[in-house]
Amino acid sequence: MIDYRRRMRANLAIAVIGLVLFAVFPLVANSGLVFLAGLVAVNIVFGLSWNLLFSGVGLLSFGHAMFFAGGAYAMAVVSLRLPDLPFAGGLLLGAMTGGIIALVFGYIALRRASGVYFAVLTLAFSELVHIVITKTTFLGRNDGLVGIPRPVINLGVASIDLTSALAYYYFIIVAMAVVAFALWSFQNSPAGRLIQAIRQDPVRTAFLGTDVRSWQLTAFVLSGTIAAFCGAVMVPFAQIASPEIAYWTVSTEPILFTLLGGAGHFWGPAVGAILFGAIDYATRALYGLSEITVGMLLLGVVLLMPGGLLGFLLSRRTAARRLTGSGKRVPMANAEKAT
Amino acid sequence: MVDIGLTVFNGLAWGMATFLVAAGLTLIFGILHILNFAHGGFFMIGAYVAYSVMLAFGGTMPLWLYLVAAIAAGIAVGGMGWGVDKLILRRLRHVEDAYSLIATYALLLVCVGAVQLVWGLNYLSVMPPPALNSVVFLGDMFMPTYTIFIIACGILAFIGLEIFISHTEMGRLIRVVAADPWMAKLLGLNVRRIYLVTVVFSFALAGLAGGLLMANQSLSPELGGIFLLQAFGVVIVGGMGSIRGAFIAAILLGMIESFGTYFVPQYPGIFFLVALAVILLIKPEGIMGKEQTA
Amino acid sequence: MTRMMEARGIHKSYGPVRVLEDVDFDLEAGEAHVVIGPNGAGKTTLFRCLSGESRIDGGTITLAGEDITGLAGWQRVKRGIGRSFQVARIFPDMSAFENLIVAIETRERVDKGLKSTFGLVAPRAAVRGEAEDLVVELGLEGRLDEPASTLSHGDKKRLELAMSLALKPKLLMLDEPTAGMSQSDRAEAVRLIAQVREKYGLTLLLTEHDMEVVFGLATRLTVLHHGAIIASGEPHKVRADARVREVYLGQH
Amino acid sequence: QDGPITIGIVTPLSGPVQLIGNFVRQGAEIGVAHINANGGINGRQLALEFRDSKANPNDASVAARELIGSGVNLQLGTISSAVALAMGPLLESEGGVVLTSGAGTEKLNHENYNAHVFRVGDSPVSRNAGLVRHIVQSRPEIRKWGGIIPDHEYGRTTWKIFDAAMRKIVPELTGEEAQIADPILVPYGSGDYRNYITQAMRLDVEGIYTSVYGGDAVTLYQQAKPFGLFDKIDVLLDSANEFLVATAMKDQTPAHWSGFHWYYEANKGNPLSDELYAQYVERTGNKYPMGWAAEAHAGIMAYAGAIAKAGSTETGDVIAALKGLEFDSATGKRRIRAEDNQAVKNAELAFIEPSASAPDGFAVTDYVSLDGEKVIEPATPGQPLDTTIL
Amino acid sequence: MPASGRFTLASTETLLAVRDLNAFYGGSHIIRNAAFSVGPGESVALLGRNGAGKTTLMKSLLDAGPRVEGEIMFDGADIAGVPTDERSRRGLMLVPEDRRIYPNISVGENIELGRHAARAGKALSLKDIFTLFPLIEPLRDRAGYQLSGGQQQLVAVARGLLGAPRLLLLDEPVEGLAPVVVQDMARHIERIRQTQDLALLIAEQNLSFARACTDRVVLIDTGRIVFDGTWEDFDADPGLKERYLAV
Ligand SMILES: Nc1ncnc2c1ncn2[C@@H]1O[C@H](COP(=O)(O)OP(=O)(O)OP(=O)(O)O)[C@@H](O)[C@H]1O
Ligand SMILES: Nc1ncnc2c1ncn2[C@@H]1O[C@H](COP(=O)(O)OP(=O)(O)OP(=O)(O)O)[C@@H](O)[C@H]1O
Ligand SMILES: CC(C)C[C@H](N)C(=O)O
Ligand SMILES: [Mg+2]
Ligand SMILES: [Mg+2]
Repeated sequence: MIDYRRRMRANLAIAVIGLVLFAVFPLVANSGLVFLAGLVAVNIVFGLSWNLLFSGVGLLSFGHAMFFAGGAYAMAVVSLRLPDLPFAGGLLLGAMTGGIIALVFGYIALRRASGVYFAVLTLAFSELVHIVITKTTFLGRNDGLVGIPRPVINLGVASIDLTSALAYYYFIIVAMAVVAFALWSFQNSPAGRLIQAIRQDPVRTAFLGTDVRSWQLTAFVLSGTIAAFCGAVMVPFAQIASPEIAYWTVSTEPILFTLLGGAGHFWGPAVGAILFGAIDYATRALYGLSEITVGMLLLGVVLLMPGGLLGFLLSRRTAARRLTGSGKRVPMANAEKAT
Repeated sequence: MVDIGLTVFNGLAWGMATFLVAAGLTLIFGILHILNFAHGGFFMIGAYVAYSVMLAFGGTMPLWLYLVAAIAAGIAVGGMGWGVDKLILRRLRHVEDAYSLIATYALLLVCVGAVQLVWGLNYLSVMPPPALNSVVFLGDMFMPTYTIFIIACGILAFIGLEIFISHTEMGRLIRVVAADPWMAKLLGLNVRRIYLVTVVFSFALAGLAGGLLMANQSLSPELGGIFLLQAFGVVIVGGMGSIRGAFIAAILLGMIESFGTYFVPQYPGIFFLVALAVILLIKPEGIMGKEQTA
Repeated sequence: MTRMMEARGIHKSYGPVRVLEDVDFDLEAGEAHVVIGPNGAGKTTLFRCLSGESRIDGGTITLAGEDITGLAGWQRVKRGIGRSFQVARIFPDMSAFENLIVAIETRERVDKGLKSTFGLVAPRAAVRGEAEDLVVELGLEGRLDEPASTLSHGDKKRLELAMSLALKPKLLMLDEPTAGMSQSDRAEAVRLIAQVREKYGLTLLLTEHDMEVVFGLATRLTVLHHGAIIASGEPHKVRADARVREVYLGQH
Repeated sequence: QDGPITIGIVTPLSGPVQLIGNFVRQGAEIGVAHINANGGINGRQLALEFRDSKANPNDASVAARELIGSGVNLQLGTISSAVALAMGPLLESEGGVVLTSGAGTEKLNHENYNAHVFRVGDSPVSRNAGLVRHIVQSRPEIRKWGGIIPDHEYGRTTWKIFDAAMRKIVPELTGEEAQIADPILVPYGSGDYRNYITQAMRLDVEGIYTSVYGGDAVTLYQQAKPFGLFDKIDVLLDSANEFLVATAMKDQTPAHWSGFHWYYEANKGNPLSDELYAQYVERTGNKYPMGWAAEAHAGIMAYAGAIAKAGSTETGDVIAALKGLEFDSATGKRRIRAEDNQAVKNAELAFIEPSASAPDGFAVTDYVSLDGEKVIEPATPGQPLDTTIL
Repeated sequence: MPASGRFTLASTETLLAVRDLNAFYGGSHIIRNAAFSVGPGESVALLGRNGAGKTTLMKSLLDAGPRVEGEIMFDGADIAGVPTDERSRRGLMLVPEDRRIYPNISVGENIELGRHAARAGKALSLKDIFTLFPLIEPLRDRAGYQLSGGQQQLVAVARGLLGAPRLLLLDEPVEGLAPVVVQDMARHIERIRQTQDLALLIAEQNLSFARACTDRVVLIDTGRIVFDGTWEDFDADPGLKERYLAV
């Protein structure tokens, strides 16, 4: 039988080890690399937030960029125009922006759509957000908002100065480790199991007495909030918010992280984000060849390790259920959805 | 009046150009259930191949040569589809759909890289053949003949595909395999071959579209991405794998986009997206969702 | 007897196909009501309409006096309806044990609200204990930790039944609960269903094609044919009905 | 310290303007080869480190930070306005310098002036007001103008200057008012400009100004041609495409004036220009190098001059040395104004026409080089551009 | 009793002969060293409790799911390595337990699909099918998704028959069917056996039905074949039923 305690300790250990590795990184790497590592840390949680939807509740979002950008722009605007607001307030506002975007669009999209239609709807919403950003003078139109300051956190008795890139880096990795572990705990709590159940069979879940749609919406909002939090945390680090972070190619990033690392494992997106960061760094000077190299690498990973890196390393049990008779049953007389 | 006419005309042009790209995409989507990102890449390769064929004939181009070049591109890209199926898609049949999606995205990157290596970075431009390089006037309305040609190609492609899918044995088998490949195998159908035929056909359509549209816009390694989102939109709004749906969706979205730009030019592209969302909300399974596969 | 459920004038069509036409159907508290009828008669459809999986095109449904016509399936479950499906529905990638945990936790949330939803990572001991009891009760020991998708047909049905029981429903609706079971398993299943009915004081609504099961359980029998009720009453009386023998029972 | 001095090139190496980034790359490499062949700077060789900016501020700033973090504080290669504007605050906080190789926003040396960012190419005012002045002089009869403008910083800058310059210069030279229609704003990266072209067809104008660039420009020109847009108007002004459109469209190219960073024919006889041209053709086989190559080349020359002058590669020293620096380039002597980090350089314009006899189907049939000192606006760092002074 | 004791090497009399058959789902070993045979025109019942491996064994014969090792001789040829569709076309047809009717084409079209597995000139006509299964005729133009479970089962069997297979594998053909239909089905199968040159392997839980349609019994338990013999032999040993079919 499953030993839940051991599981919890093991995953807490993973979060802590990850934190420690990121923490010692500045000792061995130059500040340029440390900067990239900070972005990778943000990407890890960004990927995890996406996978909360994908492997969690079974929704394929192709619009996560809108949350990330929502959080980032909220933070950027707050930092530039309301310099007196405490930093935590900015983070909160940023995260909430993502939550609200998710609530509004999720409410509409989840009303009826599912599967790839849901994916394309989110893609469309995300492009909408992108266009709105590029047309809004307040948000810097196509050119973005630059020169975003890093905070000094005032705790009354003491203050924490995060204005240096290194200090802020440490803030990032701690924040990300905490969020990551919280997310793990959520996904392994009763609510997480419920969400998992919805992914596997929404009709069954409904007939256990669950309002499937509102739980899907809950997961969507949670995912959007966390993704936006990532954006909000990233902005003072990079000190810029530009519309590219709302472009659809950014939405493919958490997908890539997740699939590279392995969607079937909670930490898959984390592994993927690190791997992707490494690939990106290794190919940074391959001008003219970057597309073909990244493309080939990705293709190689997907073909050779269809369960992602973690899936490949951890289990050989990813049985191909698709074409076996007893796998996916073709739904027969249930053309109607659960009401 | 003239404005309205022109806006309709431009909307049709947008729609049919997009439909030409989306047709092959719909086919693969219907049977393999993946949105093939690489489709845009192969569309682009088709355009470049046609360009090279044309150059090989000296560059000045009568209409027939333009068509030959487009067909050659279709054949060449269809051949690439054969390779892609053998090397990549076939291996992805047992993995989750999302992985296939990423594989095709990776393939798109490879296409872009390959185009850069083979044809370089320079923007290329092809002018329509002389026979299509004029303007037709309908009263005050001016319609470039090349644009009329594109619209005609779109309509012909639709009719051809519709006949293929609904009225040929192969078309019916494709629909059956799309719905349940496992059972199809048990019923003695050579599922692999049907997949291969579909993939090759879909790629050939991409190549052909590239060839026909090579004079529609500049050629650059970015071309692959330009039509991709709108083609996705058309496929989805049309409904899972439905050619008829894609055709209607292309016209509908083309009109919406065109009138949108006419009335509110500041927000290009936004009407397409809003329309996409609204249509999917009213009909989540797409215009022809029910008809779908098998 | 008090009335558990009352359906009046139910109409249901799928597009042009009219499946249920003006069906009146009552369910008394505590009875074991079995609906039989030829394939395609509309039993599953009636099930769906009563459980809230399908919207009805006309008619009203009340549960213990409350009008539930407009309620969605999950809302009806909250009011005490549990059901199984003709093709067993379980969570394929979870272990059989987790399937039960999810069911029990869902019930707890319905009872106690969100506070049992968040927080704790591991299921509470009481939840686990309950799941273990159910496992034993339904004879599901053995393959508990493997993905439920690898269970055989019959075991999936058993698991689904266990999940429905975990909800502690007032009314349990089972669509062909023993289909796909071997004959001896069937006898066992009848015993089990009878036992839980006793234990939880359940009202049962079943469809079934196996006559041993039907007559082993039914306190009332209703026969559906072409979407209309052609006979209803005590089992032995219905059994004797010539029309029923002709369209359904054959030599049984 | 006698290892090579590394200069970081952050420029588009992929995506829609990769072609332009590629000119930057070639120009910088040729410049470095030139310096190194002549003994380097104070005995030290120059080396280059490339990063892809993807032509957007987000990726560019990541690359710039990463480079500075690994010790490469001297950078060049910015060609997009949005990127150039983002670089200022970043380099100021991280401690670096960037020389842009063609970013065309006027804010760079006015409203958003930042000491860490230099423009070694012509100022947008020099270029566009110069273009206007030249056209009004040569075609004084043309009054009615319209514009097709990309909807972003570069488009807005160019239109603002064009519009103001026309409204000022036309009355000045002809005594009559210019009639300028609202610009048609177009999106970028679109495969279909027909609706905008239809709008343009409706305008009652004699001349059209456009600052759409790259593949979009080719698509726009190509789709506009069958509509007869170019037959309808008398003059077509293009702010910056140089040979981009012409090499794509060949004999189908509509006749037009284009602004140039560097037109090699106009600089024949200048040894740096001749060398740059010869080297470029040798390396790529392409006979039409475009001005971004010369701007990157000039960036290298400027760094070489500044480092030699300062005797240091420290950010502060190099900035100080760049201010007021005079250096030689493929377009002749340039001077960087100390006040606003803007180079004073000639504005070059060329008239490109289809030509049946030319091997590539087009030819330059006219060109002018406007004296930089005369066409440049006064330095007003930190202030918005005052368009009344044009 | 050791199953192999009854095994006779493939001769002209055996249509299907299986030896040392092992089948796996991922890491789990489901079928272990199975050996049995089916003669031409013979009808064999495959019995076993839930999860015994009946379905897996049938899928193994067609290489349609589990990973398979071992020898399968069909119609005198070793078919290891022959793809599933080719096996179907050689006359080995499976009607799966979940029926798999195509939801969006008509019943008639569904049945017609069976023709792809027909050997040259051997297929039945739709008319033949309607004579065999009169219940289907009125459903002919309905879409697959409009059928009830029992109707689907009939259509699936009909579809399997259309191509006139040499060996028809029926996986629980009467599951969920009304008693009258079960009796009908038994009669149908009897009729089919008399009119068509065809052998049957029927996995069943319903003993009386199995008895009515078959000549011989193969008993399977946790992946092993534990009995292979006639119904008389089976009845002669009441322990078998007790041990292998009870809970
Ligand atoms: N796709 C699968 N992956 C892993 N294990 C499987 C899979 N399908 C079946 N099994 C396992 O293989 C064993 C045999 O199952 P099978 O379905 O063949 O039994 P069966 O005799 O047909 O049972 P039933 O009468 O219930 O249909 C069971 O233990 C089952 O759990
Ligand atoms: N989704 C659907 N769309 C259209 N028609 C349907 C649908 N589901 C069922 N039907 C039709 O409704 C009728 C009743 O089907 P239902 O499944 O309720 O029968 P049933 O009595 O449960 O039969 P069985 O005993 O075979 O399970 C059948 O004729 C069937 O064809
Ligand atoms: C390529 C150039 C025309 C880019 C332009 N100079 C800009 O500032 O964006
Ligand atoms: Mg039923
Ligand atoms: Mg079975």
